[in-house]
Amino acid sequence: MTSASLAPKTASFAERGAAFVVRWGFIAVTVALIAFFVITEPNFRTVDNVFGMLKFIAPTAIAGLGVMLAITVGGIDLSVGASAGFAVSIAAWTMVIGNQVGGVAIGVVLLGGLLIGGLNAFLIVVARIPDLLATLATSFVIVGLKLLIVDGKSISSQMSLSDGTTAPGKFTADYLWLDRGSLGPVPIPVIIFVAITALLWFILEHTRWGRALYAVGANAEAARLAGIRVQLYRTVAYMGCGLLASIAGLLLGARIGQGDVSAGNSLLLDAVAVALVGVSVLGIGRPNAWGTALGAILIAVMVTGFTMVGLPYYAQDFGKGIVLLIALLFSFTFSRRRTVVTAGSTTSS
Amino acid sequence: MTSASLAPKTASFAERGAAFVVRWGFIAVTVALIAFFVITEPNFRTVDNVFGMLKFIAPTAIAGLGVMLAITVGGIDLSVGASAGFAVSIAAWTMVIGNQVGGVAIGVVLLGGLLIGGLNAFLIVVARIPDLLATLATSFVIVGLKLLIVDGKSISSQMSLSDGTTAPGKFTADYLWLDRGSLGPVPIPVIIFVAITALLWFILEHTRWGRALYAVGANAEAARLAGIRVQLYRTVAYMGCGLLASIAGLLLGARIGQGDVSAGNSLLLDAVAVALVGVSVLGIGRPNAWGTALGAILIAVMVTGFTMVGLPYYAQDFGKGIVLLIALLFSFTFSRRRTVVTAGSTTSS
Amino acid sequence: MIESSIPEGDDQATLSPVVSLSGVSVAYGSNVVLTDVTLDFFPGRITALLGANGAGKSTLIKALSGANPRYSGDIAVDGTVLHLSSPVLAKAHGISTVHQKVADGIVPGLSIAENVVLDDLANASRHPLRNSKQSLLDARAALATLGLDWPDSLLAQDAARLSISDAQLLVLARALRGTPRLLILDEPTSALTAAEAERLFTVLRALRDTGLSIVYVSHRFGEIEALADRVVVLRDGVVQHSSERPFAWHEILHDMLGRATELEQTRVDVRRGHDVVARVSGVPLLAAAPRLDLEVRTGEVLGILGLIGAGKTELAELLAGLARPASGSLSLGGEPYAPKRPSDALRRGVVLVPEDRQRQALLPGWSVAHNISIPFLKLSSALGTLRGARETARAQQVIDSLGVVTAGPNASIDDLSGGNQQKVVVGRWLSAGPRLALLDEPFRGVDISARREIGGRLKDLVASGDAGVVVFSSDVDEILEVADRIIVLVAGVVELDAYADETDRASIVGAFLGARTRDHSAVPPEGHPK
Amino acid sequence: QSNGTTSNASTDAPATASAALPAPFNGDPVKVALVRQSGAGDYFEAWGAGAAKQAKAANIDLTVTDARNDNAKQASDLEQAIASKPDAIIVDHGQTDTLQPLISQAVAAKIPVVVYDLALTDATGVVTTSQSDESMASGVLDQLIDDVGDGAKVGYVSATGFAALDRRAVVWNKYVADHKLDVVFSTGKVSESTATDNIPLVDAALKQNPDVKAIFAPYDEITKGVVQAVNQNNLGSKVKVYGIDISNADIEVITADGSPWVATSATDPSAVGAAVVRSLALKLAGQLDEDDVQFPAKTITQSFLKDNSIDNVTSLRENEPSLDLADQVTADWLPANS
Ligand SMILES: Nc1ncnc2c1ncn2[C@@H]1O[C@H](COP(=O)(O)OP(=O)(O)OP(=O)(O)O)[C@@H](O)[C@H]1O
Ligand SMILES: Nc1ncnc2c1ncn2[C@@H]1O[C@H](COP(=O)(O)OP(=O)(O)OP(=O)(O)O)[C@@H](O)[C@H]1O
Ligand SMILES: [Mg+2]
Ligand SMILES: [Mg+2]
Repeated sequence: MTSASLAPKTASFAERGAAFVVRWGFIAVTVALIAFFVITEPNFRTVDNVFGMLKFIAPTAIAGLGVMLAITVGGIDLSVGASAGFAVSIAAWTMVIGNQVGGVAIGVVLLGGLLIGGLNAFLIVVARIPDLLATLATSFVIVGLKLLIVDGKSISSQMSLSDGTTAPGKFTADYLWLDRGSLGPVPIPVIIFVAITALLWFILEHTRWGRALYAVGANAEAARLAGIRVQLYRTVAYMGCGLLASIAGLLLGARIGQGDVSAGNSLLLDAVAVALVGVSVLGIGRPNAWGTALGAILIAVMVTGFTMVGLPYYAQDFGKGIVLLIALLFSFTFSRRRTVVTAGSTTSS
Repeated sequence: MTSASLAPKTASFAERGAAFVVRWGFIAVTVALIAFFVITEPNFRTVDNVFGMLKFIAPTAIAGLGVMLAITVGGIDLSVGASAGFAVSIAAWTMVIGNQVGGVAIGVVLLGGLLIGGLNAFLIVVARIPDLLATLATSFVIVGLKLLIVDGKSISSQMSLSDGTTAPGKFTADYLWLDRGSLGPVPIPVIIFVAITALLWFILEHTRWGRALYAVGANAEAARLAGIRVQLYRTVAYMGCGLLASIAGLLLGARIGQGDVSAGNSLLLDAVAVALVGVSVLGIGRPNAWGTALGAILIAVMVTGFTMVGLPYYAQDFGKGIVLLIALLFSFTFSRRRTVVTAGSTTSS
Repeated sequence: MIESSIPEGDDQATLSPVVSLSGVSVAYGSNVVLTDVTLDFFPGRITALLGANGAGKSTLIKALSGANPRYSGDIAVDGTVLHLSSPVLAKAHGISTVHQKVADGIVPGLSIAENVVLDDLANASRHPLRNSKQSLLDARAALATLGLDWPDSLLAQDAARLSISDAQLLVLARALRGTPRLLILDEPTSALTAAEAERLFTVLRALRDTGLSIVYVSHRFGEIEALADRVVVLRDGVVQHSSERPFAWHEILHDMLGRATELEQTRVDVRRGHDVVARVSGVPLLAAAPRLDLEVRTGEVLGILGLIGAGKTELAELLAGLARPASGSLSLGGEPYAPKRPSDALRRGVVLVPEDRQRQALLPGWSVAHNISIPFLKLSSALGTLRGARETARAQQVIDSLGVVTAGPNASIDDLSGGNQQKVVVGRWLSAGPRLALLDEPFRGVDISARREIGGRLKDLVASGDAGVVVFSSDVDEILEVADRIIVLVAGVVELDAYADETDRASIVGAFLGARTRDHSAVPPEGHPK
Repeated sequence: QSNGTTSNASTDAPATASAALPAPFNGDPVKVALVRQSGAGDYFEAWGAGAAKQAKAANIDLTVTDARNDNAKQASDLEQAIASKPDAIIVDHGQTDTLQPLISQAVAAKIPVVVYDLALTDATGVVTTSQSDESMASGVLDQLIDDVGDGAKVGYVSATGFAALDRRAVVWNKYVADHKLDVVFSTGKVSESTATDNIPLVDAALKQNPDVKAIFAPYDEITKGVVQAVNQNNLGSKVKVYGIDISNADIEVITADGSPWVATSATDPSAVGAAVVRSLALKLAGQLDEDDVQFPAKTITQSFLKDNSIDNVTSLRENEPSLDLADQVTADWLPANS
């Protein structure tokens, strides 16, 4: 006997309409914006511009995917900006002062990202500090550490060191290829961005590890009782986040071509926004990779399109906020059901 | 028929020790730091310096108290930085361009703060957009709006306007008194800070309205069934937060003495940190006014002390992070029970 | 201590226990809630674990299932002592558990099918790639063991949408997957109706006959009489009693509560109400249901009985201002009554004990006193300022009148056992002397003496004169015990409305199942053992 | 050409050009991408306004991107600008290593490039313009030495990692060494709210060293914070503050009663922005003689402002016409217009 209550009912017209709006509203806003810019701005519709936008947003999107991982296990990571900045300085330090090739720098940076993720995981999982607080504190520590390492200076080739000599190394071509290279017409950052999105989508949606991550985020106690190694999955998620943030940093570093101390500073808010928007896009109601990518693309479209239209940066902020709000209205206000993902809490666990 | 076995037993030594650490650990860290600076830095212990520190941290603390209000009803507000900045520009605009006296400017600013809080409340309570997202979007909109109003410029007296005339007004003395005035030896911002803290403490701890706010944050559904007007309380909390952010902005504006466009930008992270730290301080495990104030004071002590010791700003970030971590370790890691406060979610409600 | 491990038949004497506990103790902080428990669980036997609220049943189960590794003493599986440090480990040794809190078993956001096969996510031997077709098949197979045939379109829905009873069925189905050797069920029927419970029993008996050892916790003695081979009684964390069939219920009750209690109370005091306190006129309860008319009178306890989905909660919520009638009207004390929200209802003296205490009533992390005072903040304050003494006094009164087992008004609500939390919730709502008290499944997880205490309070309330009380339940025995007047609700329609002494169990059950006569297996078990 | 460019600064009148526009300005608007890296603050705002105004007067369609302290974004912006094939590109501030490869790429694509305040390692084919940080810093520092003498106790408030500040720091270190200045504290930061965030730092430093004689804060946003901190400690009469850059808001602070800010070194940012655009225009018209243009800075003292009752940038320009750059990089068809 099925409890009659749960027999699926045929949805009313209004209900289906609402579901449609929830599912496609955000996409519709994005498409409408794109259409507008395509019509008004001839330069917008060039292939170059499309790849340019995707390339520009790749680091934000990748860091956003990291935040998404943390949200998946019911947490959040406010240290992605700091981690990306750290990656930039460390890559520069390794190549310019350590005089190593790009491959070594990449290895060091990725290792650093894993370590930062591990530190976050330790603080959250073992020391039971709530994610918001732990990652906030880590981000202060990492930024401070980075600046201590480089004495607050941007590292560039030919810089004079404190012992009076000139830095021996430089950003090597293999490293810079991360930004400047391309496969056919497709720039490397775009390939990395799409590949990571697809990979994460596959893992989250199509493997049991992905499901387990979701389960940990949605009900950690149920997951624990079902035998899922909750602590392990949370650790993996934060380390994954650290890794992705450092990849974002690698791309930023290759683009900037020097160990800019301010790199990564502006990444955090956008990365978090993108991951949160990802939750609401497509009516899925839980963190997901393509949603996050779409959120990033919307930002890129707005920044580029608004610039072409000639809006000053502050009008862009305004426009960004308004478009974000409209998209959110579509996703939430017309949604019949509640989404159930919690991102970030002061709950120690 | 209460079974005798459940009569409260004397807690074990270890248990009492842990409870003690949780309750006083954070305070101990603060006191230890203060003691260190008092001993090493003669100038640290002057009355002037004490008031100087409190005065400097007052805007951050007040914005933090606003965030605390949002956390109390189970949400968060990421727009406090933007609101404070908005307040600075609007106050300047009213006095310098609108040629009004400070009293009018204060009124306009407070009204603006309430409106922003009302907008947040509308988006969260009525349009059901999750708090993190809604307030993020609002903050983009407000920053953009502010810059549009002032054309991206800082407003100062005697500035030339676009019609070729010179701005008629200036920051009036009554407004500047907000920063420069004092009652006896106590600067006005310190009085406002302490008064607001005490008021919020009293409301939250000792009135039924405060209890209801906490209930909304602890279990909104249960609160609603207990006859609490959940929507109303959430609205009030966000409006209160907007009001406090605008008060923080008033103080910032009076301190700078101009409509500095960049004011408020760096307030957000500190305000959020302070409010979150407030949850953990004193082992209370829920947002509270004195805890928030204490968190703010710890930041002030660190910034001032570290500067006196001669640390460059980047080493200060590092120190800030480390001290924060230590304090958090004391509050959470040794705590027997979970704190249950949720700050911000992607859950629409 | 009573020797507890003598198997009944000779053939079983040679069997060795699947799991044996010796000297197991558990303490929360310095509060020892389980003392030196020694027990054996034999294959092919159903052990009923009884005990008053807070006796330590769930605590024992948490230790047995690996959910709480902080126990002392030895737990041996097949004679080998091991430390059950995690649920995975327990499961690997064939210990499968359904915990008391259903919410701890459901992952919202995953589909119902995925929730049924949740354990597979942790199963390293499974292929890492998801196979949703296989999951669906597995889920269907698992649900089929309970006779549930939920359509695929339902299985694809978000599990968050399941009602508490469906969710309970889901976790049961999950626990029965694979081949457990010890199956532990902590109050599995408290959210089920009799029909579903009976189907569960059929399954359990079949499983027992295959040699499975089962531990069963319940506050319903009828079920235990129908099911158990052995009864173990815990009191204050100590094993007080262990006996085989036939059960000496007087002794069991005595050992459970520490005093003599009658199992069955004969109703001699069925009251007749006088004035109509609330009236429902022409209100459809469910979308397709006809309009309903109904009166609640002062001076009598009205029991509304119905299966899951009958519209009980809808009715309670209408009266409490949580929902608004689609058509028709309500009146209270002769005046029109159209509450917009719970606060309106509360102001008019209408209170609701909701069906899901965790989600709808409790404020986690708060003290007992603060949990109790929350609807009455105005009464606990002067000029808006809270008076702690008033709150404590009210809480103490609730604790005393319902016998809540707790360290005191300042104890955290989280530290109370499930039944005691329920008592706090009921006590909260009755403490203000309501005009109309609505209690939706108020006896969920409540032990027999607490049930009597709550029932007694309800009778006191109506005896005082001008208050009306409505109890909503899907359990015939609960209703028979507490209600003066009984209404049977089926799919939003009143099938029977009679005073308790003018009808009998058989006609109630008949009306109860009126709409489902084809479902013969759904006859609830006899209420009380003889 | 000094026919009142200052007075029409505030009107929207078209360029008072006395000659017809030469090619390529005589047809469709010339498309120019302005790729900026500006921090928050009035300097950048005024610079941009000046550039926009001059561009309009010269029939230039200016597309502006602003990376706002995000160097990676500036790289993207420049990349996208090159991809959009404009008639010319102006790059305003930025990091050498970041932009050099992209600028070379633009040059290779035959897009004329003008850079402002950006040091290039390979400036072939690029017009470089700058307001000389060295001359700005040494201007105020000369004043500082005049006022307090060698060996005085001084404080330094600045940050590292920002190109212009690093260049000013080089000059500062030289003066410290040459004049045996006693640097008793050295603090400061650049943040999203630079002015506000420096107040507590300087406040603490002053509590520690109330006997300091002068403070050098080579960035006006920082200088404002320093002034507040000095006032807050009632040291206005004892400590002198030296800054760099000027804006309406700065003038208000400098001329306030008892202000410790005694000297600043400045160009008029809007005049500079306009002059950079003019450099580009002349280059495109083939009339630019020199590929390295420097805009001189003036040291402005508090007493100069007070004596002349100057209370905003407009009146400053009237009193100090050289700030207008009215005779720099101009032509008959291209008068200064900021
Ligand atoms: N959120 C919901 N979504 C879909 N159906 C719902 C929802 N809430 C209630 N229902 C359905 O509405 C009908 C009436 O439910 P109601 O809770 O009133 O029944 P009930 O008799 O109280 O049953 P129960 O014993 O489960 O409390 C049921 O079929 C129920 O499943
Ligand atoms: N996390 C905890 N911290 C402190 N005390 C606890 C905790 N959990 C349970 N207790 C206490 O342990 C005792 C036993 O609780 P338990 O949940 O085992 O009771 P139970 O027999 O299952 O009762 P019920 O029939 O009400 O479910 C109770 O007194 C309860 O207050
Ligand atoms: Mg229990
Ligand atoms: Mg119900």
